[in-house]
Amino acid sequence: YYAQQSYSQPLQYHLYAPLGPHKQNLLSYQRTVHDLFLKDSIREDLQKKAEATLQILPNSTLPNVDSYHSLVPLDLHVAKPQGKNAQPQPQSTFGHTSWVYKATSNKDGLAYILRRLEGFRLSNEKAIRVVEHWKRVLNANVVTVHDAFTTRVFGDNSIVFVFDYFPLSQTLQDIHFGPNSRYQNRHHGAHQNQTQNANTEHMLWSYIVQIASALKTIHAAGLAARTIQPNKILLTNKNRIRINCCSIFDVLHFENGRPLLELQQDDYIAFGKLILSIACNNPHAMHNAQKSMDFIGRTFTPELKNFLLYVFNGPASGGPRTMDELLSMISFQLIQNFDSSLHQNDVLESQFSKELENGRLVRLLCKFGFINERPEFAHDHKWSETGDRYLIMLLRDYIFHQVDEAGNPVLDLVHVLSCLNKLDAGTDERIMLVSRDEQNCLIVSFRELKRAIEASYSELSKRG
Amino acid sequence: YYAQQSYSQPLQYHLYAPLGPHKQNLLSYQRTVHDLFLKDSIREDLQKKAEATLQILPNSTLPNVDSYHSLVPLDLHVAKPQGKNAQPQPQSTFGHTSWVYKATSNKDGLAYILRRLEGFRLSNEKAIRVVEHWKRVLNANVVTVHDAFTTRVFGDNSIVFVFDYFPLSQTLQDIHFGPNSRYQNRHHGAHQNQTQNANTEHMLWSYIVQIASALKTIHAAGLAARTIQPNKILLTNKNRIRINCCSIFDVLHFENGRPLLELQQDDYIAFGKLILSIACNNPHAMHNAQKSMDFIGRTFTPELKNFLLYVFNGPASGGPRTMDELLSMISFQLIQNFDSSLHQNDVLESQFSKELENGRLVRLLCKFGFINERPEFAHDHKWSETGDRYLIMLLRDYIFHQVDEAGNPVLDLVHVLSCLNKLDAGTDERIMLVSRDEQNCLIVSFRELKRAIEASYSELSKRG
Amino acid sequence: RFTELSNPVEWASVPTPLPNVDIGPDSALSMVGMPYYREQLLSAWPSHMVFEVGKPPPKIDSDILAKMKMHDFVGYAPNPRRTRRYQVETAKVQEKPGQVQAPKFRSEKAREGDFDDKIDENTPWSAVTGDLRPFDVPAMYHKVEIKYSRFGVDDFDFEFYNKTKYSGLETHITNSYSNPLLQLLKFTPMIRNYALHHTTRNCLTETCLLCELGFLFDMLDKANGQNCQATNFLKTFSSISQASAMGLFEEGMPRSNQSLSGMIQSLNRFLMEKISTDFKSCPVEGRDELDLENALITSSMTCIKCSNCGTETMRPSNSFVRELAYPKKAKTLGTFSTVLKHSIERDGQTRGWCDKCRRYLSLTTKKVVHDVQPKVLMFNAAAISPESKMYWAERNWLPREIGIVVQDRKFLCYQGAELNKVKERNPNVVVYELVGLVAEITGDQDTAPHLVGLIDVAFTTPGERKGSNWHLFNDFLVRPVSQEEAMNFAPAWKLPSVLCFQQKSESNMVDNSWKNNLDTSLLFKNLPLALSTNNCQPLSMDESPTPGTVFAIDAEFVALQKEEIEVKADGTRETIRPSRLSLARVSVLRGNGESEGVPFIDDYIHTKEPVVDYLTLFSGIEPGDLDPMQSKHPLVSLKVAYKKLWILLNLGCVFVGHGLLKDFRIINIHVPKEQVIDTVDIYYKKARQRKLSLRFLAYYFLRQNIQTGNHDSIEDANTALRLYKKYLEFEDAGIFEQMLNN
Repeated sequence: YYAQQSYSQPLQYHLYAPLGPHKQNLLSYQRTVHDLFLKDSIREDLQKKAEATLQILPNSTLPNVDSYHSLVPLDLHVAKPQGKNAQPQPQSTFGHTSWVYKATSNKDGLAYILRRLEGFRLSNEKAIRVVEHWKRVLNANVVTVHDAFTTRVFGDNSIVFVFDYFPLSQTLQDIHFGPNSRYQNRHHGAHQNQTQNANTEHMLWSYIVQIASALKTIHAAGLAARTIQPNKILLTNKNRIRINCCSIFDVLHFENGRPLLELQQDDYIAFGKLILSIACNNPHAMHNAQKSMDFIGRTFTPELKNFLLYVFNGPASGGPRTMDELLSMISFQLIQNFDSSLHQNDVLESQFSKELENGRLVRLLCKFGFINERPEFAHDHKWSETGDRYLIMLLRDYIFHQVDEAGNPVLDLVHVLSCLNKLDAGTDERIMLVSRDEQNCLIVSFRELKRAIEASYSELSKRG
Repeated sequence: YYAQQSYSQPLQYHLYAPLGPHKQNLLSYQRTVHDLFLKDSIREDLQKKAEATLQILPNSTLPNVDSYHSLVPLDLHVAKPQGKNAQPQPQSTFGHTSWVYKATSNKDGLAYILRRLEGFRLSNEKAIRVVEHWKRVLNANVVTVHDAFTTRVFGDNSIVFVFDYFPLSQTLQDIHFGPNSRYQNRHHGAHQNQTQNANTEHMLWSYIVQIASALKTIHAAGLAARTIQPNKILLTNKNRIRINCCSIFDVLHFENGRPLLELQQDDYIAFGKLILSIACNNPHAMHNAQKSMDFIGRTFTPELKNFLLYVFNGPASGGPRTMDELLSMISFQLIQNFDSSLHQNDVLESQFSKELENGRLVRLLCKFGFINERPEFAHDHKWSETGDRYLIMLLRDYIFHQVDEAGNPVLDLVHVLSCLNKLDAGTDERIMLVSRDEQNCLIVSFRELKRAIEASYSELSKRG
Repeated sequence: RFTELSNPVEWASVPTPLPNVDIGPDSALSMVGMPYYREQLLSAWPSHMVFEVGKPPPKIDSDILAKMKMHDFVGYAPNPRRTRRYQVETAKVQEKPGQVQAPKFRSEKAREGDFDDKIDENTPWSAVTGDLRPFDVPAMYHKVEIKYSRFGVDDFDFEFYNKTKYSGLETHITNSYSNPLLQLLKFTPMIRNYALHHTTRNCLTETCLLCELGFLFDMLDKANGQNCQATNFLKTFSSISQASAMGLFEEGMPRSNQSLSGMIQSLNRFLMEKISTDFKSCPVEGRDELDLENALITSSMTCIKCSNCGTETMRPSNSFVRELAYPKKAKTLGTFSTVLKHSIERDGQTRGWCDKCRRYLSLTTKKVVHDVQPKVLMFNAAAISPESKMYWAERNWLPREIGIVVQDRKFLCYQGAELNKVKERNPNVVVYELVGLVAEITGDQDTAPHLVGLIDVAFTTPGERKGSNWHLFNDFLVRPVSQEEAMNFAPAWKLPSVLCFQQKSESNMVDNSWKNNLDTSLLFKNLPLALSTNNCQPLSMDESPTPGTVFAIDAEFVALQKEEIEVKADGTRETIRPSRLSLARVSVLRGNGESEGVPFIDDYIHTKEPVVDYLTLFSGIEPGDLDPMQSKHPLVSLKVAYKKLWILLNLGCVFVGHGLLKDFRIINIHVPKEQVIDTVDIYYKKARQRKLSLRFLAYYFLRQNIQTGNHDSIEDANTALRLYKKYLEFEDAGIFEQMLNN
C-alpha cells in the first residue's frame, strides 16, 4: 500500500463530512444530516476500497505483464502501510518465491491480483490447462481465478495466476492470529462470558457455512480446494470470507497428481483444522487435538463439536465424508445465514436506492440551475418570468426559502429533499406557491411542475 | 512535492473504481444461478419503486389513521393503476371487506401498508395483543407486521394491521395464475424443453428454500403462518418472496383458538399445495393430487417429489413433520440459494460504490439554494447582492449559465460537476467571473468562493 | 509608469481539460472526480441540526381553494396573507383549531384530589375564537364524544359540557343524530303540550312516537340540566319499518351517500306526519282528533293552468313541512320573506296532460295558500345549491319574526320594518316567531358532519317572556349563545337544515295541567298476559299511590351488544361503547302497609332484538325468557312496563332500591333525587369511599345469604327494602353511624 508521491496527502475521510457529535436521544421522527445521507462508515469503507483499487506506484519499474499494466506490489502480510519507502518482501509460499501485485487489465480496465511464482518452469502444458476448470468455478466464497500464464518479463521464469482483486481484504491468518489481531488478547473461552462465546460461535458457523458452500461448488466441479488454510482465506467484508489461491497447487503439483477423492477428503480435514484453531483462538490447536476438543465441548454448543467430529473422523458408518451429509448436518445454521444474507441484501438495496435517489436529485437541481435566473433570456418573452419559468422560480423559493414566524430562514433539509423527491416522481400533491409580491397564490401539483421543468429544460437544450 | 498555488490539478478519479468480483464471461447457465435474485435493471427498478412509494392520491378524502397519513388505496389484484380516477374495489378476504392502503407514518416518515378489515368489532383486548409476538418475528422472507389497532375514522369499526411496504410487489397468485401472468400460456412440462423445466425447478427450489426459512423462524417463535397461499405471498424482487398478512388470522380467530401444533402442521400442507400448484402451473392441482404428483415425477428431479411427499404425508415413521427434517432434506438447494444471495450482495455493493458522491453534491447544491436569491433579505445591506453574495451569484452564473459562441446555452453536466467538486474541496484554481453588466471581470479562486459561501451560509443559519 | 512593488497581475488558472465523459441518465455522477482536499468540504453540513421527517403534506386552506380560478394547469387565488411567504408550519401534528380536550374522568379527579371546579366556565369554549380562520369551526360546535373509563359512563364528566339547566342528550345511541330535532320540538311549546297531554292518556300503541316524545320531554324537564338519553324514543323509532324505507336510519348507510342534513329534513317531515297520526288514534279529551294535524299543516291548492286553453284545475297539496326554494339567477339577494313567498308559491312550468285539449302540453303551476294558518311552521332549509349558500352567507338574513297574510288567494309575507307597518294597518296578519333551528356542522374533510340545535328556550319559560335566551344544543353540550351567533351562518361549516316558527300567540303557553290528568288504570289492571307466578298482586284501588308512597324496585338487564373497545397503535386501550343493555325484567314491591314486600309489578319485557348475552348470573334471565313463544313468564312490551313506572314517578312515589342509578339509566327514566332512596348511598362510608354490595349488606346487617344462585329482582328489591327499614331503625335509635363503621 503506497502513498502517492505527487499528492502526498492521503484522503482525509473525516473532512468529507463532520463526524459528529451525533445527537443521541433523537425522537423517532427526528434526523440529523447524518441520517439523511449515506452512513459515513459505509461510504468511507467503499471509498477506501476504491482508493486502494486505483492506487498506482509512481516511478514504478515494474513491467507490464501480458495484458496487465500498472502493477503495484502488495504485501499481504502487512495490512497497514509501513511507511513510505518500505520495500515489500516477497513471500515464500507454494515452494517458490512468491509476489503479489495489483494490476489493471487493459482488456476491461478492471483491477486484478497477479500472483507470481518465481522460478517456475512449465514443462507440461496440461498442467496449466487445469486452470480452465477452475475458471468455471463461480462461487461467492471462492476468489475466482481468471487466467494463468508463464512470463519472462520479470527477467526470470515465472508463472502468474490472475485472481479477482478485493481491496483491503485480509487473510484469516492476519485477523485471528496476526500481530494486530483483535482476537489476539482474547483468552480461552472459559474466561469469556456467555455473550462473547455466543458471538464467537456465530462467527464460526458463518465461516463453516461459507466454506461448506465453497467446497460444495468446488467438489461438484470435480476439483479439490487444497488451500483451506488461514493464510489462504480472505475476509473481504464483515464476516464474508473467500477461499483464495485455488488452482495453484493443482498446477504446481500436476505431475504427482493424487486421487481426487483423497484430496477432497483432505479438504474436510483442513476445514476441521481451520475451524478448530479459530475456535480455540490458537493456530496450533491441532497439536493437542484432544484438549482442544474438550475445550470446544465446554465452550460451544454440541452441534459445533459434532461438526468437527464429522470432518475429522468421517461418518460413523465408515466410508468417505460427503457434502450431502455435511450440509444436512449444518442445515439449521445454513438457513440462518441465508436469512442474514437476504437481510443484508435488503439493507444494501435500500442504501443503494437512497444514493440513486440522490443522484437524481443532483440532476434535478442542476436543471433548476440551468433554467433559473438566466440573464441572457430576460428580454425574451417566452423566457421571461411568466408562465413555466415563473412557476419554477416560485417553486425554487418554496423549496429553499422557508421562513419561521419571525421571518428568519429555516434550513430544513428534509423539506428540501422531500419536495425534490416528489418533484422527481411527479406526484399529484398540490402545493401553494406565493408570488414574490405576496398578492397571489398559485396552486399547482408537483406533476405539473415537473412537466414545466422538463419543458423549459428541453427548450433550453434545443437552443444549445 | 510542489506548492500548488496557481496550479490546477486534474480531478482524480479515485472515487470511481469498480469493486468486487468481475463476472464478464459468464455462461448462460451460470447466469441463472448467480442472477437469481437480481433484477436486470436495478436502477430502473429502484426508480419505479421510489415513484410508487411517493405516489399520492389527489383530492383524497381518506382520513389520517392513528399516526399514519397520506393514505392511498391499493388494489392488489390489479398491480398497475388503471387510470387516475378508477375506484379500487375492496377485496373480501379474511371474511371481512378488506382494504389495502399505502400510508406514511409521521413517526419515522416511512411508507407502510395498512390493511383494513371493515366491520370488525373488537371486544377482547387479548386478541389484538397477539400481534406483539408477531412484531418480534424478523425474517427476510416474512413481511413484518408493525402494528395493529382498531379505528373508527373510516366511519365504521375497522381493525388495521400495519405491514412493511414493498412497492410494486405482486402476489404469487398474480404472477403464476393471474390474467397477465407470463406463466399463463406455458403448457405442461412435457411440452417444455429441458432448459425450461430446469429453470422452473430452479425457481421452485428458490421458493421452497425461502418459505422454509420463513417457517423456521415463525415456528421457532411459537407461531404458525396460516397464510401460505398464493395470494398471500408477495414477490418483491426477482425471485424474492415474502409471506404476507401474518398475524391477521390469529387476531380474527382468537376466540376459537386451535392448538399450535395442528396449525403448524397445516402450514406444511399448505406449503406443499402451494409448490404443487406452481409446479403444475395450475391453481387447482390439488384436486387431482395423484395426477399432479405423477406429472411432478416425470418433469422434475426426484428431490422435488420427495420434498412434496414429505410435506404432504409427514415422515415415514409417522409423527409430526419437523423443521429439522425438512431443512436437512433441502440443504443442498439451500446452499445454492445461499451462494446466489451472496453473489447478489457483491453485485449490489459494486453498483453501490459508484454512487457515493451523490449525497455530497446534493448537500452542496442545497447550500447554494438556501443562499441565492432570497427575496426577504433584499433590503438588508449585508445580504444585498454585493460582497460575498454577489460573488456567489456570479459563480452560480459561471457554473450553470455557460453559453457557446452564438450565445446559446450549454448544458454541460461535466462542467457543472467539476466546478462543484473543485468548489467543494476549495482548490486554488482561479476562475474569471464576469459581472452581469459584462463591464467587469472578477478573478477569484475556488478557495475564496468556498469561504464566501461558508460565510453566507453560517450567517443564514445563525438567523435561523 | 508602473509601480515598482506592484502586485503581480492575477490571471485565471488555465483549466485542465475536462474529462471526456458523457453523463447519461444511467451513469454515475462519480465519473467526474474530486480534487484532493485538505480541509473540510463545503458540502459538509453541521451535524447539530435536527430535521423532522414524516410530516403530513401541508393542507391548503379551503377558502383559498374555494376562490381558486384555474388557468391552464395552475390555480390562481388571492393571497389571504395569513402567514409570511413560505412560513413553515411549526406544529408537527396539525391540531384542529379550537379543539377542546375531553375533561378528566371523575375517578381521575377524585384520585388526584382535584375538586377545583372554579375554572371559568367559558374558558375552554370561547378562548379560541380569536385565531379562527373563516372556515374553522369554533370549539363549541365540534362533535363531542363520550369517553368511558373502566368505571363506565358514570365516570364521564358531563357537567363539563353543560352547566345550564337545560338537559342535553347523549350520543352513542343508534339514530341519535336526531337529538337536535328532538330538542327543538321540546322547546316548541305547542308540540310539547300536545305530546305530554297525549302521554297521560291510556295509549298503548307500541310504536306511538308521540307518547315517546312525551316521556322524553318529561325526562328532559325533570333532569333539569343533567344529561339524558333518548334511548326509548330512538328504540321505538328504529323499529318503524317505514322510517327505514325512507332512509332515516344511520346504520347500514354508506358514509358517502349519507347527507345528514337531508336525513334530518326527511325525519322532520316523517315525524310531523307520524305524530299527527299518533294523535288521532288517542286524542286528548275535549279536542278534535285532527287538532294536531291542523296545528301543523299548511294546506294549499296547486293551481294548474293549461298554456293552450287556459283551463285551470285545482289540486290540494298539503304539507307539514315546507321546503325553501331559492330563486335562481336573482340579481340581488332577496330577503327571507321573499324567498319564503317564492318557496310557497313555487310557480313552475311542467309538461302534462290537459283534459280539455286531450294532449300533453306545457302547464303552468301555481300554489295557492288558503287562509288556514298553522300554529307551527316548519321549514326545511335545503341549503345545498351554491345560490342558497349565498343567501345564508348574508349576515342577519334570517328574521326573528315574519308576518303572513293570505288575502284574495294571495300569499303575502313580511319581515322587519315592513312587518311593523303591516301589523298596524292589517289585523289579519299572523305573526310567527323563530323558535329555533337545526344546523349542520361540516368540519374539515377528516370529520363527518353532525347536527346541532340552536334554540331560543325563552319560549317555554312559563309566563311573560323577557327577551330571548338562545342556547346551543350540541348533543350533551349545552351552552347559552347570543342571538347573533345563533342566527348567523357560515357556508363553509354551518348551514341550517330545519327552521321552526311558531305563531306568536302560542308563545309561552306552557301547559302543565297534564300532571293532573294521569290515566292510572294501568297500575290496577292485570293484563291478560300477566298471570303472575311470583305472587304478584296488582294494586287494589285503596292502595292508590300518593306522593311519598314508598315502593321497592329492582330491574334486570340483558346485553344486546357486546362491549366494544379500541386499541391504538401505541397499545392504549379505550372503551368506545360499553355493552348495550336492555331492560329485561322489572319488579316493584309495596314498601309499606299490610302487604309490605309483596310485588305488584313483575314484568318480563318482550325483547325483539337478538340478545348477545343474557348475563344470567347477574340477571337471572335465561335464554327464551324474553321470547313470547318460549317464555314461562308473563311478557309485556317495554312501553307498558315503562309507563307503569312513569305513572308512579309522576304520582310522586318514592323508589327504594340498591344502585338505582344504573337501573334508571337503562330503563331510561329520570327520577328526581327526592324520589329515590338508594341503599348504596345510605350505606356509603365516606371515609373509605367504598360502595358496598347488596349481598354484603344483607349478610352483615340482615344475617341473610342472598344471591346464592342467579340474581332475582324480587329478592333484591325486597332486600333493599329491608335494609332501608333497618336503616330507619338504626336512625331511630341513633346508632346508624356506629353500626356502619363496624
